[in-house]
Amino acid sequence: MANADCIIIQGSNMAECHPVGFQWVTEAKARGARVIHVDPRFTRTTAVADKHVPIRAGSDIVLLGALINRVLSDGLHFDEYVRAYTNATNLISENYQDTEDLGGLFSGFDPETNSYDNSTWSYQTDESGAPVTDESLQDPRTVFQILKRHYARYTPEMVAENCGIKPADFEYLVESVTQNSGRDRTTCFAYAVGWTQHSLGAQFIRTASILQLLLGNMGRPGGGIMALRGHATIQGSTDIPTLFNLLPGYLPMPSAGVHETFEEYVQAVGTPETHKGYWANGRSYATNLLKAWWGDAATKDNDYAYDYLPKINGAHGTYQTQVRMLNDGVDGYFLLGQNPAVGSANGRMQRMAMSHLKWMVVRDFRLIESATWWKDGPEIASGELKTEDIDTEMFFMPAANHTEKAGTFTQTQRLVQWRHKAVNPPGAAQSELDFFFELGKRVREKLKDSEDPRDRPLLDMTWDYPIDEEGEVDPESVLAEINGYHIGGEKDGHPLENFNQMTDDGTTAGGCWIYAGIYAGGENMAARRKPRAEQDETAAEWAWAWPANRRILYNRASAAPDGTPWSERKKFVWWDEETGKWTGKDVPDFPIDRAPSARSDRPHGGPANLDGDDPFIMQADGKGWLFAPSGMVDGPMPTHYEPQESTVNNPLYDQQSSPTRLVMRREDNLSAPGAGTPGSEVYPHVFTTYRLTEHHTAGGMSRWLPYLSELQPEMFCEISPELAAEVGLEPYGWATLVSPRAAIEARVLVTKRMTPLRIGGKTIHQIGLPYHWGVGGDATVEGDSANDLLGVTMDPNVFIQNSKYVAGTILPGRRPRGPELVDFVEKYQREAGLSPESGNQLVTVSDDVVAESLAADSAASKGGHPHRGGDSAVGVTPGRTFGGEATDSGKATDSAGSDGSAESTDAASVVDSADDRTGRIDIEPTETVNANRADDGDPTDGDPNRGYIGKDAHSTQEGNLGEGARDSGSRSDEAADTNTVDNGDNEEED
Amino acid sequence: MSTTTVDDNAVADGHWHGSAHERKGFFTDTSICIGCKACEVACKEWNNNPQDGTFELLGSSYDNTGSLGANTWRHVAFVEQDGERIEAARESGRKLVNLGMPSIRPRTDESEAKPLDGALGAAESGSAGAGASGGGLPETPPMGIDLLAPGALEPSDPEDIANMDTTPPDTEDFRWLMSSDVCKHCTHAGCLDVCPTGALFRTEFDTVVVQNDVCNGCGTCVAGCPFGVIERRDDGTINTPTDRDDRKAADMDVPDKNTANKCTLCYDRLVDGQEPACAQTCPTESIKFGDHEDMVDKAHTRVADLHAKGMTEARLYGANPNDGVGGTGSVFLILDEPEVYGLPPDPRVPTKDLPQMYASAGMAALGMFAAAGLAFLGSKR
Amino acid sequence: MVEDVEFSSYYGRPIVKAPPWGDEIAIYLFLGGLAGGSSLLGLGAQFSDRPGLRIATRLTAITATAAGGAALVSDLGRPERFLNMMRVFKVSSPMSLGTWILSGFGVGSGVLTAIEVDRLTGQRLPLGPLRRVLHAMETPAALESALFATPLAAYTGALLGDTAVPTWNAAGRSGLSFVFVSSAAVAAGGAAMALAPVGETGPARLLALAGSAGDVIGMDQMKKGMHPAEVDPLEDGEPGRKLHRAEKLLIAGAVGTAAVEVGARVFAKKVAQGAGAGGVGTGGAGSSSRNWKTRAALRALSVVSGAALAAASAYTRFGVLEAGIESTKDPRHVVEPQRARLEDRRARGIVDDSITTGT
Amino acid sequence: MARFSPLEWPVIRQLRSSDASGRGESVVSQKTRETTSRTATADKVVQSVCPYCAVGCGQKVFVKDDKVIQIEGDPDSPISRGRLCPKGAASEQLVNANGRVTDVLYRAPRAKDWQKLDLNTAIDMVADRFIEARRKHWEDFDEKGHPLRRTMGIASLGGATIDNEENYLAKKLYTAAGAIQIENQARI
Repeated sequence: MANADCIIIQGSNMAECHPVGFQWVTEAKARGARVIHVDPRFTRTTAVADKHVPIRAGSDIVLLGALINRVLSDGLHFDEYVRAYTNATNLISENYQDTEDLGGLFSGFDPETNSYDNSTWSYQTDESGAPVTDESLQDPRTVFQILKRHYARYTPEMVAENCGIKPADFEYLVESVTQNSGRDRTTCFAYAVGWTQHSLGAQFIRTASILQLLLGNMGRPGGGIMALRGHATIQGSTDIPTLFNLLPGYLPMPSAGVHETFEEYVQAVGTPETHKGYWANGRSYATNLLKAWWGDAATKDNDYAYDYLPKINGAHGTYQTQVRMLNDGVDGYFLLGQNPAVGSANGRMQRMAMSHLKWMVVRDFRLIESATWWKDGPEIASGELKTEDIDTEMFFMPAANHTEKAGTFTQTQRLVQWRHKAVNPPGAAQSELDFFFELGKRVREKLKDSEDPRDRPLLDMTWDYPIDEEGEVDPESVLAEINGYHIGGEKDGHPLENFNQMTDDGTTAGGCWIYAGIYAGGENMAARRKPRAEQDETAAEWAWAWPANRRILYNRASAAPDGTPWSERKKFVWWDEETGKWTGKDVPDFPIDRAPSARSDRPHGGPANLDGDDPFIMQADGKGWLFAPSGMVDGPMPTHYEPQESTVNNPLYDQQSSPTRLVMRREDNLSAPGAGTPGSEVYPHVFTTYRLTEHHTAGGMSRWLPYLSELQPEMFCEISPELAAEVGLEPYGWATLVSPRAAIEARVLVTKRMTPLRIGGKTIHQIGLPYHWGVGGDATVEGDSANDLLGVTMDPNVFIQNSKYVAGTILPGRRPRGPELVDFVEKYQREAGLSPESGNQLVTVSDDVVAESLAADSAASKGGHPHRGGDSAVGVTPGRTFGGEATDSGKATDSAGSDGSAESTDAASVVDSADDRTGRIDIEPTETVNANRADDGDPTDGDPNRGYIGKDAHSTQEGNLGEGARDSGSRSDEAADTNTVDNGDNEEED
Repeated sequence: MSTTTVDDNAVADGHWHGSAHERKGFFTDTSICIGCKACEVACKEWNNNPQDGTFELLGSSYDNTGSLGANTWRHVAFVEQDGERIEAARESGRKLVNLGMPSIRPRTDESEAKPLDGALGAAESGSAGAGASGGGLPETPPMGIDLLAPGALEPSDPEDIANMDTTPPDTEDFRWLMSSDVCKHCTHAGCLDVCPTGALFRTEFDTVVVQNDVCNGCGTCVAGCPFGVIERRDDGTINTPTDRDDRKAADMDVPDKNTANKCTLCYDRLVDGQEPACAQTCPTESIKFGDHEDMVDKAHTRVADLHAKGMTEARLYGANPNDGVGGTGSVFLILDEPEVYGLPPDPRVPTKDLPQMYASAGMAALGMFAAAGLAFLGSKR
Repeated sequence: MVEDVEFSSYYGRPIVKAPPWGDEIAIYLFLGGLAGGSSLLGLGAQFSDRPGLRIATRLTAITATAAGGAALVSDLGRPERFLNMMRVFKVSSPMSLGTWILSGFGVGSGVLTAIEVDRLTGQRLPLGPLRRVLHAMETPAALESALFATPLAAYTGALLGDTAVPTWNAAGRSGLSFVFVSSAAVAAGGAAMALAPVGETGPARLLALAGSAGDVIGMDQMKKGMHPAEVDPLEDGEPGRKLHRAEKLLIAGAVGTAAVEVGARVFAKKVAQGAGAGGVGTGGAGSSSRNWKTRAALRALSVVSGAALAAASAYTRFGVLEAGIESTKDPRHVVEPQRARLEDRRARGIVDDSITTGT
Repeated sequence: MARFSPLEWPVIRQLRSSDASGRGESVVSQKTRETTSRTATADKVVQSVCPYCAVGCGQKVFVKDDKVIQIEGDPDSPISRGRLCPKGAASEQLVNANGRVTDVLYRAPRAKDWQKLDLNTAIDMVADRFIEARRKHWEDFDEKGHPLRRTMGIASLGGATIDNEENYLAKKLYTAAGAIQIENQARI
């Protein structure tokens, strides 16, 4: 990042949320880079940027699309790069229809399920299954031409109209990114939850990646797209996930009816017959996990105890679980260092759900709001709940902090760092490790005489971790299990060196294959701390990065197709003729001896068949994807839809909002009616939530600390002077903010940092709300929680809620107290005439259009495309993954809810598959695993290099190239030198 | 270029013989400050300073600690400005550039140091420099340019600067200034001069530090500081009274109560060869720490860079050894007039006037004596 | 002419801080002056053989010294460490010098007090052979304490002046010491008038009158030397009210003093005439009663005038102290004078001494 | 302070040294002379990682008498180069500030307040409830007869400061128990 010539920070408040990471931006700026901040608010990031471009929340695709349009129409793209390294030349199926043709729908939309069948989005292939290309780029079915048409209406005028960005500012952006891209220069994008917390989150990132590919900024120093995540080991908690749809190492949770048998499961994960690259060893990874968990009980004969794994059948995400709780379908709830009463959307729903539980365990340092909601929560104050009526049993268990336990965090760049233990936890405090170990021990003890086959998995589980002199579980022993070890033979018990040593015959076990090697040779690699001064910039001997300690991704693209650097200035990795090897400032992320001119006659077959100019090595075709034939559930190209509660009409399409977004129709999750609908004027303003430097998420680790609390002591809202004048708000006085769900109060910061925007002929006021405060009795500072205002509507790809665009209104003074507060909120709801249906109409185009879209789909299917949800079970392909069954199972999940309408059930199924994709992001790549950047932001991941592009490879391979020869033998190659096949761009330190 | 160390150890008040240390100081470059306040926290955390205030918004943008004081030794100011003010700042900066370099006049203070060197020594000559008499001033070349100074060869005519081929920074209509303030560790330190107990002393690093085991809390130093930095740690500075019952002060231990407190430039870290906590933590290196001379050099280079980019609003604060406090150990690059950040525009160490005040007090005393004498003589009985 | 400075500040917050000095310090300023002046009167009284005046002033001096010292100590953040004031001798610190002055003064004053007490108690102090030594020290002690007396009265001007508090600093540069010694003279004269017989307090009255004149003139001159923004706190608000009250009391007291002085002189002349005409004791009952009444009236007027003067002095000290503290609250008092002097220097071609530099 | 010695009286030291003005070394107290940083006298330093955001800044944790006495940036880290943001800089307070709860607290159904509970008892109670909830909401098959082998009675939401090892163990236990409603911060 420090090498960039231009940095566009959009959807991120980097300086505030990642101050230490921002040092690289400061450095780039000192070297002369231009820094532009595109954001609804003027933030501390903006303060040190060269330029602020205020934008209406949720309109990012219009802006980025307009940049794409300008680049394409003026021929400003990096032609050589685009031709060589992207799929611009590929022809797309004749059946494909664009949103431009269908009023906002792509072809393949099924109104029954509100999801797409993506078979019409695929490549045209010749008889051999190889994709058809047009090197001239002139064929109207080329990706290049489709892209051009798709974005043709994304004009500067549209940007002014919909984003509220002045034409001059747009021109400045165009100039900045185009002049700072090319052979000599690179531009970098940085984003965070500002993009992901939208119902279009994943597509925002896609749009940027298309732009970056067109400009040739991928895989090159100072280029790329950087995801900024918010939590210490958010990466780790998807790698070794506590997520409903994943097992460690991005192995999917098996789905009922889809992965009935181990064989079916393994097929879905990957076999040499269906995959190239490391996923071909899916059987090994799965076997190793099962062996690691069930040890001797996992045998070849019982399919390594595959049956022990529970099966999912739909979405079991936190918001679905919430609904289940509200319907008394859940008894117990563990909160581990998490404060959903404040930190989750629609906080009231969260707290009400807790009141339906039988028991709850809160493990934290302090009495967070999620631990005290039953005695001093907002619903107690409003009289909606009474302490003496709440049956929930509460356990507060003090947790050990990061100095009181050893273990690893995986930071945003997949770097796994070991923390040494400094002191013992005080009092009854203990680590999660000890707690879960002890809990498991007791549960097993209590069940030890059970004959019930249901209890076998618990009793057969390997649970014999060594205890140290303090009576604590040795975390290194767990790390060793994660790493994996040999079973039997002379190496019995020895740690695996890497995941290539994993076998599928039960002679090795390993808990998370991508972490294999972290304990190689019995050394805790994550604990390595060679000072940076004693090693080069890559700092390969500082901790350990998965996979196989690779740190830099995709850098083959930093050289021209012929292997020479694009320019002296941006020299990074290049082909050395003399030695016949790739070399450079970094470990080449490519088969080390694959000459630039090398060509394979096969479209598949592993890295051995990569062409010498296929830099995006985890893509099936080695190309960067401008058009995504699969992988995204809501369209092959990003297209602009208005946010859920937008008060603005979609200027591009009749289809107002994303037809595939996930809505939750409930009385306690009402939505504003939407643009143009009566009642929408009741909630005219836009709330957008964010974080401050001084606090950490829901405040559990900051609002109890005097040093941080004094810096930002009170909940506030940021409003423009214009809005203050209009509503009559006093600077630093009080305001009440009302959304369709709740009303909160906040102090008023009237500031020119907030800019009213002229959108569609009317003025849109955006109101900024930090979300760190909560109501409770224990924190050093408390205040109303912004998240209470939010409704739950989700991105269909990754299931992240939209918190960056909330409709609401503001008035002077403090909010009512007690029961009056409920009446107050309801008064507004009545005035707006809200019902669970409000704003939740998914399809807003005519039936004819829908029919046409659906017809395209069937035509395509008739056309005999082999691919339809190719590896369905894992859910790489969207929409139809679970087909009708999913709908059913979704009902099983949700129908308990009184308002578990068909729509939301369907949505859930989509979510599910999308979610699987989330995990799949990382399973796709053929050669190696690319980073999943799931984070509070976006499980789909951020860096398109790793995320999008990577994740699609798999299904493409199957769907479009899948019939090609599959040479499992080529695997030996890949296995030989892990360093040669690395993934993706990323010299950003952040 | 820096003339602050011309005299072997008369750099500042107080002497350390055989001190092996260079003068240490900060250069705080506010143009790259992101207002994260890590410096405030790291400082408090290291020095175990109590939180102050009442956990209420102070009504000053994102600044809720208000100012430097007994507990807050690093303070980040937040200033929101509109286009008009930006233009004014740019203009005033432009004027400042045209005043030329400060280091032309031969140094008059230290080179003529009296037995009571330092502030008092400087006082005699300094008071002349302050223009009280206007007559016997040392020659001051008008609009001089020091060719050795960075930026000296840059055009100094405002027109020329305006016409320089630079890309003017954008963000014309609004800006948000952030600046981390700290004790200036003055060359002539008012607090140090007036301290009656010797609790304040000049360290071997030429910084100014309070010895909390000596200080008896007389408070004179508080009045002696032209920058409003040092303060006595009293109830009022720890828990300001509040009338809102939802705000309560934190339960914290309060060390060194009722004594004067201020930035020590992490004296206890310096003695062990460590960097001050604020400088170490600063994510963007807005706070730089090092030998004072280097810091001043860096500051000059940086301001020249910014001017070359058309940011004429950039200026240095405290880098002039001829100023009223003999230059400060903590040098700042700021983007507007000092008072915008709560800094005095023309601070003078009060001791500079002390000889004159003593003289006047002496005359007054004699007068009183004479008056008393005359009273007796005139009142025969 | 200094151009009108557009004033900007950081949310109107103070730039310099007021010292944590309460009323104790104002009291000390007053008592220090009172002690110093009284000591001078005591010295004169000793040499001019005015025992009543001598005793009154000496006891006043020691009382004021002790009370002043106590006030000073009680205002410390850590009073138990008051002895640390004697750790160093710092010329640059008026507070340090003041401590040594006060101590030096206290020594002489203490000895003199002991002598007076011994006398008043009819030499009943258990001193033994030391009594002779003690009494032999009367003159040296009186001289010693007188030597510190005027510095004691005067240094407080430098004490307040040697600060960054705008009004004090400007005042200190413009003759605050003159105001303070005048005020000390007023206080000491007033106190003596109130405590000693009218017949012996002629010098006190003259000193008080001189002090009053000095106070008025000095204050006026001082303000003229200050920037308007530095003067304001002396005239506005509570400190301004106190100073106005001080002025009124001062004038009233001075008039009264003048009246007493005139009355005393007339009365003395009359008594002298009466004595010359009818000899001692022949004034008759009527005359003697009238004399007594006159004497009582003079005495009463003397006490009232003296008290007014002392109060005037106290109000002056409170007023000046509080005006300074007030001047720190609004940054205007800091910025405007500083801007003005900076611009003034620049206008005169001195451009090399600004803390803000363009390069 | 050491015993008073006349020669140590700063006034005398002023005269004896060249620091006649009493503003330098002559006024230094014994305590000041002995100044040292608390990090220099720490019993041990361990290398750690900041628990707040995902940048992964290196921290050095200084320990004395089994208590954390200072946490600061680790200059050796290639990621953070010794810097910390305000939250990272406050982590010593996160560890040591008053108000941290170190007892297990229990609130019975309908109770108005917490009561203290012994850790051992608490884990045992949780284990009982875990087993019960698991049984009560167990699902063997879906409506089409596909095996589910899971329980819907238990849900979990984890933060993203849970170590990989901890997540691993938690996921292992939950999965073996058939609990699937397991989520974390990554999706919030």
